[in-house]
Amino acid sequence: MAQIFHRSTNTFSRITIYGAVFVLGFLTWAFATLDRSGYETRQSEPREQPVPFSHAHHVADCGIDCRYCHTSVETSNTANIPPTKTCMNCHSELYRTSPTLEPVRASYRTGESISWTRVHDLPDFVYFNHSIHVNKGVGCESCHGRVDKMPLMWQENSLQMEWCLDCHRHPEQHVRPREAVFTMGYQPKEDQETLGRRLVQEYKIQDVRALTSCSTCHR
Amino acid sequence: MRVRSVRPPIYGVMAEFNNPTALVNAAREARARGYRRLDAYTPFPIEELAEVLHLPKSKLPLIVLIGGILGGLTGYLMQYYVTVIYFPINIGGRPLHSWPMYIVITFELTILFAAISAVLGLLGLCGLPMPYHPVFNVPRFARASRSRFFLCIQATDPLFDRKATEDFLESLEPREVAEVAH
Amino acid sequence: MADERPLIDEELQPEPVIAPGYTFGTVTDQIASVVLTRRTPVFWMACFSAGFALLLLLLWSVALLFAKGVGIWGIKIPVGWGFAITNFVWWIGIGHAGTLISAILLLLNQQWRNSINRFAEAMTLFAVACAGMFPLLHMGRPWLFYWMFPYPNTMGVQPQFRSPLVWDVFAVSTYATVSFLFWFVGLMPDLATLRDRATNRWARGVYGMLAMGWRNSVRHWHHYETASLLLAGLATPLVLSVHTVVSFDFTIAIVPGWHSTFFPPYFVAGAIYSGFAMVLVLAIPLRAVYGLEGLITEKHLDNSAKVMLATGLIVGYSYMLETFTAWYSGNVYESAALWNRMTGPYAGAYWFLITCNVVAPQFLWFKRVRGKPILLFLASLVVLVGMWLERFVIIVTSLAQDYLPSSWRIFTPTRWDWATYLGTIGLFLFLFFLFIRLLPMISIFEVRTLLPQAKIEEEGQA
Amino acid sequence: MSAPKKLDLPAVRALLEKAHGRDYWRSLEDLAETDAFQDLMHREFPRYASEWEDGEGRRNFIKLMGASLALAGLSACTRQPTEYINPYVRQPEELVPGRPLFFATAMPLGASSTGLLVESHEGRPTKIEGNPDHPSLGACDVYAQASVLGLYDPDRSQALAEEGEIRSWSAFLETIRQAVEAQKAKQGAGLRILTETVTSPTMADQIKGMLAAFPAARWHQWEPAMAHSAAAGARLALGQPVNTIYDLRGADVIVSLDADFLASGPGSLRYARQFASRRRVRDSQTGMNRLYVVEPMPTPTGTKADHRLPLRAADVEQFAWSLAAAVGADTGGRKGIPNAAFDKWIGAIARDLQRHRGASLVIAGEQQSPAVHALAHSMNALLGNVGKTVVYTESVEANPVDQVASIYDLVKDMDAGAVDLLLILGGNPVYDAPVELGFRDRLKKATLRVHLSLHEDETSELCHWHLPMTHYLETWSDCRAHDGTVTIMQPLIAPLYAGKSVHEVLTMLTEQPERPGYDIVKSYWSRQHTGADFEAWWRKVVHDGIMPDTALPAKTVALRQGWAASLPQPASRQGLEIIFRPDPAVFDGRFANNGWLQEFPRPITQITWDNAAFMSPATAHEKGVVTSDLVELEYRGYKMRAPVSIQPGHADGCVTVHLGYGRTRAGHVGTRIGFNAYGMRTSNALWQDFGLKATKVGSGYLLVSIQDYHALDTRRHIIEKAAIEEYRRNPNVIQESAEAPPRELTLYPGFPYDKYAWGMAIDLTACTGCGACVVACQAENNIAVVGKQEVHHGRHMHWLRVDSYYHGDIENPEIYNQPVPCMQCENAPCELVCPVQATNHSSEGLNDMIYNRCVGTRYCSNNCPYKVRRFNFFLYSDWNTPSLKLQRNPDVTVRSRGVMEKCTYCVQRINRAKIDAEKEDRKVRDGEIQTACQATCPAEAIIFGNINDPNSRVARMKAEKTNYGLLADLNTRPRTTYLAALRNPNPEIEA
Repeated sequence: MAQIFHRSTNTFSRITIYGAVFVLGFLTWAFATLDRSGYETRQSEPREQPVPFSHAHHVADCGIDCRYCHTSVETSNTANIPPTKTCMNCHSELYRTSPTLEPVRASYRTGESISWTRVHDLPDFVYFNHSIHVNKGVGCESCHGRVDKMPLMWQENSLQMEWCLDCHRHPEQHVRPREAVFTMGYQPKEDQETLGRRLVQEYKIQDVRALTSCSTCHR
Repeated sequence: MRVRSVRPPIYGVMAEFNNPTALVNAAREARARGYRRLDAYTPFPIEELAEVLHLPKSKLPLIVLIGGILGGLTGYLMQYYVTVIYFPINIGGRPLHSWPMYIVITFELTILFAAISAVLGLLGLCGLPMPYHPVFNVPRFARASRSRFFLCIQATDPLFDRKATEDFLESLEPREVAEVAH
Repeated sequence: MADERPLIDEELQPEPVIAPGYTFGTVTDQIASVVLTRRTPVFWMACFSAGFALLLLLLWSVALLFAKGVGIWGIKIPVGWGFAITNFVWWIGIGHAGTLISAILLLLNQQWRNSINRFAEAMTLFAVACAGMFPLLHMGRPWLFYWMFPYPNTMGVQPQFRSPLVWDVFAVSTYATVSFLFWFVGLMPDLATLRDRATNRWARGVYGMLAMGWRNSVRHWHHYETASLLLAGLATPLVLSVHTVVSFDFTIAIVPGWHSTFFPPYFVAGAIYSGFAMVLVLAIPLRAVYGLEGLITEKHLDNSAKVMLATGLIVGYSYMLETFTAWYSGNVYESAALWNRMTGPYAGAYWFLITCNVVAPQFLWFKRVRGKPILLFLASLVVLVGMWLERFVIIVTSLAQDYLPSSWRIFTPTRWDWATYLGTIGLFLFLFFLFIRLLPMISIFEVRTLLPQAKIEEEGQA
Repeated sequence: MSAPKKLDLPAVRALLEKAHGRDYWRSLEDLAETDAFQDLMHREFPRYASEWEDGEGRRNFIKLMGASLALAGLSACTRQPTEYINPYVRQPEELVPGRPLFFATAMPLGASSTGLLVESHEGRPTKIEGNPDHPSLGACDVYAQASVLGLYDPDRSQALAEEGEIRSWSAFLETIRQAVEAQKAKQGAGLRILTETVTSPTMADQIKGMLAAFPAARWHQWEPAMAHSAAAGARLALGQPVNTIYDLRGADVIVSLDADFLASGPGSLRYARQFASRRRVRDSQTGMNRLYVVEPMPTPTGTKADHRLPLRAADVEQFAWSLAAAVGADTGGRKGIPNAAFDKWIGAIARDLQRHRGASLVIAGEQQSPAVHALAHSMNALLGNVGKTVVYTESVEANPVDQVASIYDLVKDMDAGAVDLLLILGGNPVYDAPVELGFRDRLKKATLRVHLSLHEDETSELCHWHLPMTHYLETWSDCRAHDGTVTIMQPLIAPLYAGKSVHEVLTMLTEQPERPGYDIVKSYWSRQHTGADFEAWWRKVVHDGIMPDTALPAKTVALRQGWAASLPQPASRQGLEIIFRPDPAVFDGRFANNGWLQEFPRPITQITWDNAAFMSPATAHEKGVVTSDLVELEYRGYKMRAPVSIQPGHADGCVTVHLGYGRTRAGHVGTRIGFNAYGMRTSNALWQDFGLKATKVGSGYLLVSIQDYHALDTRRHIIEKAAIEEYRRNPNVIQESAEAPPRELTLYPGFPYDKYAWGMAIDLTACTGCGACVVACQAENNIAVVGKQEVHHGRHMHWLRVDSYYHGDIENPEIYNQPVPCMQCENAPCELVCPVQATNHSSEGLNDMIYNRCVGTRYCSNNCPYKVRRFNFFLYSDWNTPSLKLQRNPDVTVRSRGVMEKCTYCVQRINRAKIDAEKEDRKVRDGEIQTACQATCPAEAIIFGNINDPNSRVARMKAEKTNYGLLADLNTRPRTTYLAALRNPNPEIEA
């Protein structure tokens, strides 16, 4: 009988078989990475806004407190996107002619609300409550990042479940004194571990079993 | 074995026999004559040949055992890690580490890993896949997978001598003797 | 494996398993010709196209299922599982015979298996393929099936390893993989044969690749024998475990009529029962059409029939036991469940299955019946129906009437339940006849070993 | 099968005789094993095998669901599309985004109203709660609970139309002004106003104003399901149409003469609570009131009776005569027709009443004849109950008239062509007016017809102008409670469509300029409450939802001597008796297009999406019919086809039909379902009459009830019950019979629930089975409506159901109601089998269900012994209709297709309360969290709370000796437990 295959097929066929193992491994890795990629989460992707509102300017330069606009952050589940009225409190005086602010003035005139692009968007089946986090010493910065360094707002963290769980499992690594909740670029005075443990006691933060119960966030 | 500096001109010489008995006897003869680099090709397994050619015991069982143990450990540890460490959740009031519940998957993974390592082991030990092999150059070799029985003395054998070996094989009254090109 | 006892048929060894007059050559030619040279018979065409038609039905109903939801089936609260799981259990069960023949009989050194194990294993693969679809199809959101597997995900949540459904996932996928590997390893030498005998160069190429350069070297055979023994050794506990695990789907639950400890042996026996029935249903026409009576002899049919009889008796015994424990336990719910089963809405189905599974096989006591392929064929069909009904009755009657009578309701299948079920039969036929056409349906090299010529005359020793 | 086996009564009785272990049963079909039953049972591959595929089925389904193939479902792991946020331009001060606000208002219904606190999310009313300060005591009935869906009903008429052509309000104003001008000349002689019963002072004032301007004009009132004969009865016995109010707190013995005072009619919410408060048996207090009920059709009140006697409606009157005579009340020496059924009772009941002078009460049913009401008055008078358990006041109605006469006059005038301008303000007379008046045809003789209504209905069809009316949640108005207390109704939302309120329409008729409803109502009250503090007073009244001291003052009335003499002897009693009753769900038909109410399983019968001809087993046997047969009802020459439903405990010789069905123009949900009983209802027999013929004309009608027919074995621990005497003798009687395994009987360490441990206790003695909880749950938790076919397939979605069981003989069984929410088992069987951890236990012992994790294997439901889990077999939730989206509770996920769902103890409420508590650094107070079902329960039968706190109400209830777990013997350790059903039978009768 004559040969059917060329010599090279030997090497080739071995590679295909034993290579399969590595291919599978690679695919798993690729999937896991893609799932966490910025493309998937839209992490650190500045969003276009009808008005190029700069947190950097308002927070860092003007030093306006978060709560001036996000009024209900301490009382409600939503932090509240400020009504046009809030903008006009200042901008009826400042930059009253600036063309970039025209949409705001228009909205105030017509009563048509400004349609902001949503930056932090949790799935509809996740029930996040700002007030309880803020009251238990979770800083704005912990989730939203250095807002005072963001000309246009972007999503700092992945907002994926494992990211939420990380803090719900180890609150002591993230909590800060209540008075520091709204400060940007906060540095713990002492070692975070010890401070964290103390605050968890002090603020009566629920135990991990409660924090990681499904109905804490899903209903 | 002695390392041979020059690659022999041919792979070896091959004799074709009609029935298993003839082949077995021929193989025995060849061993007796001192040939060591022998291989026999038969359309079905013949245990006697293994004895005659003094093949070492297969290492496959060991490989499978290791594979099985690995599988078992993977199975149990995975479950333990997930239910006790990774995300401990109260399921119907059962303990986090409810080992009786883990038996099934542990068992299944043991079998799975063992079986896979058995097959890969088999291929490895047989040096497969090897679609190209010199013996296929012998035209009549196709019958090895049908009804004929072949004995091949490889050129790498210290006693190998193209002429002498062929004569020797002829002396075993085969149907035919052929040279096996590389 | 107490139930395998009748298999070991002492006087089987001396007398030849296959008809006299065969040589290595003729055996090889006859089997290989089915694939390589002989013209495709009308029978094949018919069965294949029938299978294909039903396969299309399957695709249609599955498309509708995905588009609209499981509501197109008759399932409801409280009967959350209907045909889907019934079919799942049924198909898995059928699969078992293949592994049993190839693995357990190999370990038990039953040579007669050699000429039926190949297509029995193929049957296993395709049955498992059909079975494997249902756990996926029956899900409300099948596009999330991968949540049943542990994998690195961003939710930080993994499968719930206490759930029998997850056990199923592992058991069935393991079973499928191992059966495939076992089957393929068994094929390698025969693929080599086809490679060497094929004339068409494409055929040679494909078979050659699949054969991986197998060259019947004594060294190959040496490892090969060990490998197949090891695989058989692994497959044996596996096959027993698979249906045990399937039965856990029911025994772990608290539903009266499900929650009992003897389900595992009961299910395994049932599986082998239906499996051998399927083997006969396939073997009897095939040997006739391809003239393989010489290779698949009366002996094979007879032995398979005996296995059916044995397992059939075990199954019958299980029915008795089920009833007994329900009564003896004095448990209100259990006894009520059994009573409902026998006299309630599904009494018809129940008594029909009893007839199929317990009464019908009794004819197999008679050699005359076992000797008549056509009778065996019919008996096997009856058993297949019976075993399907058994699963249906176990699943549906138990759910329809469980604890709170206020929620009792009767399951009524829709046309789509039927379509999906028939569809999988189509898939099975489709795959099986593809196999018949493309691969040797009988293990050539193992049959060779059965020939008298294969014996080595010891005269050479002197 | 053998020859068709009909319901053979003797056989059934025999069956019951020798029935051990099955002295509880679900239905007669089951007991008798009739063909209908057998057929149903044996139909493994039945005729409606593929209902949903069938055209009709599909249409219904799509109509309700909008079949959408949203495969994406609740899967999180896909890239989120960009969303936008539109904040307020000027944000209202009191509004904090994300926190609901509650506004007080009231829902008027007939001559009463229910006080409400309506939950509003960013201006969308989403959920109705009761107003505790209101006479309705903070409870709600199914109508109030479902009314929020009525607001968002996409079928509400959205534009004003003239002959079907869309018009503007100004166009209408023009027309109407001309018409009114034309009337000026003849003093309004051609002007007619037809309203429903009016309790609104403002509206009454407006109409009176009109009448002043047009002395010759007429104001007619018609409402089909009013207590027409109560007024007549009062006139008869007391000489004036007074309003009767009961106080059950002081009543030890109550006799209900076909009165469903616990579940329907004015004040029923208050009465239910008062009644329950006298029945709550605790270790401390084991006193119980006693209730006798005589009624034809079992009602929730009937299920609570200690002694219930099924009597034909006419026999109830005879019973009343005999009882009155036995008590010694003034009956003009008249006695009831002797009747073996009740004669043996009369003496005992009479003695029981006399033993409790001043602490007893006789209640006459709204639908009973004037004579019965009169007799009740005279008995109460004699027993000295007046002023104690009975209080008389002026009528709550602004203008109490004999509505039958009123509508009769209108029809007469229309027929005579005397009506130039007819304003129909609300109501649907074409559909529900007495049939013999031929309203439909005579209406056409009115020259200009204007109809103001929520829906474009049967009446609108025949009117020139249809005006869309505002829903009461969109309206400024006022109304009175059953005791006269006024509530200012404030709108929760601006009118969704171009609707106007009655008040606004009425002003259009006058010269006055158009004014918003707010001004109209406020200006009226500013005239009533003069004084500087008006603004403050007004703000308080609106805020509180009640106007202080507006309850009508008690009125002393004297029994007319010899009132009985004038009464005629009963007329012929030939043939069957036909009994008309308002439907428990769609009432008089006005709620026909409300999906929640249509799918609401009627108390006791458990029927949904239909009305039926209810009859007793004996009557059915005599007529040779079984449930789901079709009979032709013939009465006074009117014919009607109706499906039969055999109702155990129904009186023999009579047929009960429910009004409100057979609508021809109700909307997508309510059109053409059931049969229209108004088609046989005549003005001189509004509620019951003899002379009915019923003949079988068919069978196999698809009558859907959510409970299928099955027998129940008492060895199963489902309903634990005892007579109060037994309990007094041995308080442990309940717990001895329920075989709960001891806690320590386990190998597992078990999980600690140290902080909170939520639990629920349901008092079966208090529960009337009214079902308000079912609808409340549906509203709170965004539960989908699935439609008749799907309910028939066993796919209804109610998280909470009220099972009903019968006990005893079929003529007059005891009936038990059992609300079944999720038991939140500590050893939850469902969790163990879920392959993806979609259901598991929270640290506070909740059996969480995570919809977005569920893959839909339905294994959990299979393994749930209580079958409280519900599955989305299709995409049931309506993801398309915009108006329905507005109704949704934003705190609860809207479930998609292929997902399991179930009761969560309203975890959204738990979390809100917990977060608030944590922010204030305290623990959640007892009663701070009320589940939706608990909040609405009139009888306070459902109590939820933290069982770790020994002083919580729920913990104390669970400590009671009557506390038991459903199927506790399975060791599922349910967190929801029940207090056994206790009764207080009269030993005299028992003996």
